[in-house]
Amino acid sequence: MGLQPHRNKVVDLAAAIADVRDGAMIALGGGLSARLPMAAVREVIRQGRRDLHLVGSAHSIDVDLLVAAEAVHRCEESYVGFEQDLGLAPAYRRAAETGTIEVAESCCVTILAQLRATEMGLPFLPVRGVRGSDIRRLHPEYGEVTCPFTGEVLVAVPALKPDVALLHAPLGDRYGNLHLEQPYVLDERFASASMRVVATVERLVSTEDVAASGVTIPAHLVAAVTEVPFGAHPASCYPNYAYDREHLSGYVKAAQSGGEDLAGYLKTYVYGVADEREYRDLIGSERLAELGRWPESTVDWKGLFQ
Amino acid sequence: MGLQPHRNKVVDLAAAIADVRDGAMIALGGGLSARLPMAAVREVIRQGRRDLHLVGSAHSIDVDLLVAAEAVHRCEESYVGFEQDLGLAPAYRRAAETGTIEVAESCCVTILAQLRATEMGLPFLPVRGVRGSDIRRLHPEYGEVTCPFTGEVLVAVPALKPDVALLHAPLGDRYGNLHLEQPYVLDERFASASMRVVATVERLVSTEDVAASGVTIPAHLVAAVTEVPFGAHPASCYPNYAYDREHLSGYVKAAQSGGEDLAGYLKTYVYGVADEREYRDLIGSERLAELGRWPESTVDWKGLFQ
Amino acid sequence: MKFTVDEWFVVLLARTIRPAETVFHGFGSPCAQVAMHVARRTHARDITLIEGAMYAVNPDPPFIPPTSNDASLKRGAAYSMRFEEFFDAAIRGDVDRMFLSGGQIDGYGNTNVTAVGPLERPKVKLGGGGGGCNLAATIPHLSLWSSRHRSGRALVESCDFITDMGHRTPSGDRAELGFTGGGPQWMVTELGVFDFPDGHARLTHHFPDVTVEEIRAATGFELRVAGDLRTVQPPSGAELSALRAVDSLGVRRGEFAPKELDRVFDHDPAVGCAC
Amino acid sequence: MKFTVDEWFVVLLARTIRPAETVFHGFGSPCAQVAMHVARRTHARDITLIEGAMYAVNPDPPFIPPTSNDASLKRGAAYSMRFEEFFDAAIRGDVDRMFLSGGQIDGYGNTNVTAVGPLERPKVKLGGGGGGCNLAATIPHLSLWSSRHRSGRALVESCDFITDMGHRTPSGDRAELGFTGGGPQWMVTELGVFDFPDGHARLTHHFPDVTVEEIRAATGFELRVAGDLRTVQPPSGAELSALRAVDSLGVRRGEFAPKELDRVFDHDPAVGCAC
Repeated sequence: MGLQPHRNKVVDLAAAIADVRDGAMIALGGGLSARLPMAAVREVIRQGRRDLHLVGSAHSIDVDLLVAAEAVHRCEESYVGFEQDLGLAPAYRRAAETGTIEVAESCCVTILAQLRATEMGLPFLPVRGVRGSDIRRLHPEYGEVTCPFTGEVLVAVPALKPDVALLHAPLGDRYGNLHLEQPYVLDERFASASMRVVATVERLVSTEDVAASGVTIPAHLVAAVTEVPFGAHPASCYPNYAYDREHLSGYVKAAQSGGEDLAGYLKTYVYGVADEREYRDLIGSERLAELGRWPESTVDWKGLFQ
Repeated sequence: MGLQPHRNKVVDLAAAIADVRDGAMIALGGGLSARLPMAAVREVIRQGRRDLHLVGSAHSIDVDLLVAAEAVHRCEESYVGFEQDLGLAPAYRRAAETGTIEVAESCCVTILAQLRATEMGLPFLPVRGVRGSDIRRLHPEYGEVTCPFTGEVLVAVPALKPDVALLHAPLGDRYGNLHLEQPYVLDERFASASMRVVATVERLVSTEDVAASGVTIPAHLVAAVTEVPFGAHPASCYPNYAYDREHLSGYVKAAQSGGEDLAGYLKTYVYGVADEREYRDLIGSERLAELGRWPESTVDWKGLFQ
Repeated sequence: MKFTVDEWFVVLLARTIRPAETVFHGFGSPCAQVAMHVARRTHARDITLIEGAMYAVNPDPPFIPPTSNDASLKRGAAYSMRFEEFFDAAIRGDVDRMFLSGGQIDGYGNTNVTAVGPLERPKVKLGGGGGGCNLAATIPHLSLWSSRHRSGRALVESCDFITDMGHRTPSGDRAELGFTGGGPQWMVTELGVFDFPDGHARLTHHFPDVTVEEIRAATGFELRVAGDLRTVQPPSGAELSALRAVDSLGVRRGEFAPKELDRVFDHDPAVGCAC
Repeated sequence: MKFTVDEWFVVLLARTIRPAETVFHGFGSPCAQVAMHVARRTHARDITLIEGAMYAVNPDPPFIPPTSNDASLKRGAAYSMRFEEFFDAAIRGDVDRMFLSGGQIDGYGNTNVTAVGPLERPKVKLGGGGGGCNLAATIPHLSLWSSRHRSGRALVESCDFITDMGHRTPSGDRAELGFTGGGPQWMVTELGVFDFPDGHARLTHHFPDVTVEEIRAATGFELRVAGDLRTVQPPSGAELSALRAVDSLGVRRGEFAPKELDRVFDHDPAVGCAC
């Protein structure tokens, strides 16, 4: 693998994503409604990728949209859905129920252990739970290992090394130093364990500015970086903007209805826009500004969720 | 174990150290010349502790002084010494050569794996190296484990759970939130893996002030906190002060000569002072101020090392 | 003082928390999330509250948003754990209690959040278990809940898929599986409260507007009933006002069937209460 | 332009680094530390330099202090790795080269930094190996050095204790031990330079003021000599000025016996050099 040398890694989004191959194992940064790499996801779909193997923890529209676009072969996430608020992930659910994707549902802790194994240069790591859970039936690849000290039998899980990690950050420099706000979710682990990290950032700034905010993921782990304002939309990217609940709700309705409605969403927001500038124009500067107005007052902030 | 409840944990140094028992396994924070918990070490000696089992990575006067005071039974560090500059650790060396301490020399990576095992709730972790090194002869407790996927045989090391971790930080609040500067060394790992964390801090400040600098070790891992200015002296505690090379050099000479010279050092700087206020008076406010003058200019900074 | 079933339900969940505990809820669990904040503002002020999916420690959110990792949920917290920091703490036993629910829950407290129907071709693909299949093994105490007990589909004879392990699965009991955690301790539903003596759910309290027979009819597993079955203790004024302050958006209400939300109660002025 | 043996030595160490590599030195290793900064300022500007014990990435220290974790060593670095972050990277093979030395080094490149004499009652207890006993197993390339070759006690027939593994130990060779790293690639001493064809040290260059016979006399293991043995290439002006700028305190000099520091060389004006 090797660390990435210190050099300018700025490319445009299309070029950054061009390295993603059909069949690749993809780690998606962020989680649930926060810091999902949506611009990268849209570009992956636009470029027509197929048979992807997704790995991660708890995700929502990023995974559902990739499934809706028939880009996914195997889904190894711990959760896919829109929480209590907007409910089950429609495209994921449909694909799982009709058998058009392989559901290798996993557990946050197991995925973490598998990434850590790669990060720590080990072929496997033991985990404490899993035994007794049917999750194990979904993973015939798991093994067992006996502790040489206590005699306990623990489940052994193999190291997981994604081909590409797609991460989104509020700030980055041209060398790939990234600043993130909590929750970091698995982004740091993905960055160390993946073959290649492709980052989109809200703003490209100087190294000094990233360092002043704090480098969360260092340049030597990042292969390519590209500036995409609102690149997490409709997920949040704090401190810049909250998530777009209205947009998500519209997506979920279209995806539930499926067929032409879902195709319509994909056509409008993915295939029908040449790039992310057009995407932002489509969402509209007024709406985007609204999502960034959360720090003004608790009333404004709360208003975004009503 | 359980996390520490959120409450005022400020005690004085004597009370904080009173929980350290003879025979305890002690983790010392910081490393080499940085952020050694010297005030705590001096208090441990003053309270007459015996048979301690020290674990950690690369250390210097903290370990050497504890050995000189005959407080140590077993030393499981990856290095004890004063680097190229001041050379071997005299008391440690003498005790090892005469067999008055048990030398269980270890490796940074192995100690890290053993602490991580505790931190991750596992009875063991595999490590990649160690085979072929005589370090293994010093650790009959190590085992082996076969990877169920690759068939590789790896060394298995048991979880290590120190009774007490003694950490020193530039800033802390009364709940035990600590801010550290890099290098953190093993402090974060010690904090999670130890039964009890006792912290000394240069300055007790508000939670807001610690949070503004960044909480490195959270209150829920810390059992007791006490304010001790220059509590790392003669080690450094940046951003407050650089290490006191002159003092260290004096210590090394006394320890090399041993006998009355070493006893004299202990008498003067440890037994002969009732507390750390007296210790600071002994070192002198002028010298202490000098060590804090490093940010004024590169010339000043460099001057401390000439 | 009037209150609705969702409020009472959340208060009952809050009461499963003991002082000084470290408590955690998974994402997408507004009732548990609100319950933790209610406990922290009433009977258990010294808990260590870990906000699910944000991993913020003891935050004071200005409101509970409808998503579990919005930045509002770390407001007032001096520290947010890293992902691995939280899971490590939980696996090593440092997180005392977790709240868990499921599309299906059986009498041993096993929960299914993965799929209803046969695994190969499920009738309903649920969202998935997050970290539950390891956390359920190691966390000392689990508080389960279901807000859909009356549907008859939530509390089942046996789960179609066991995502998170209760006291006993077909593979064995907790000791046989090598689990270090204690398993489900309480289960709160919109009909009543269960404990788990001998590792099986037992009804200890019922809501005053629900009969045991109604509960039995809605329960897929054999209903065991405590000898001293009582009605659930009403919420105190302090609990209700804490709840209303914490959850001003009412996100907890989303967990209930609309009809349940019509259940309104009143403190009986003739009966002493802690309000 | 005149230069001393410590300067030439450090330049030779620097030249073992290849462009674009990720390189690391252990603590208490001023010659290796200075060499890395010299390489980064001359022939290998794109390396990822990890400062030992500080784990700062590509810092520009205003000077090299005599201790390895002074804050001066992270100046100019946008990022310092956590302890575990560095060691993880090294164990998984992402750190291309490490510098290693030892009180004893044998012909296979095994090093002893633990104890001279019998383990139970050592004649000299050395400081210890830091992270070497795992790092030596996994890092692709090791650059060894000894500044005490002439003493006759440093390069030995066999180490009294093997702390860090070279190409072969009594327990087996690297393949047999399951090591993923490539082992020692170069060894620089104050007398000459060795490579490791077939896993055993072989003298490829000697300093111009030292004969092969002197080297043989100082070497405890069988001295193998390359067919095309040459004198070491002189330092360039750029290398010397980089070195002098980096190490203005002269910490590198502490590694040498005082007498060695009297060895002064001059660029032969008749011979072309890269300066």
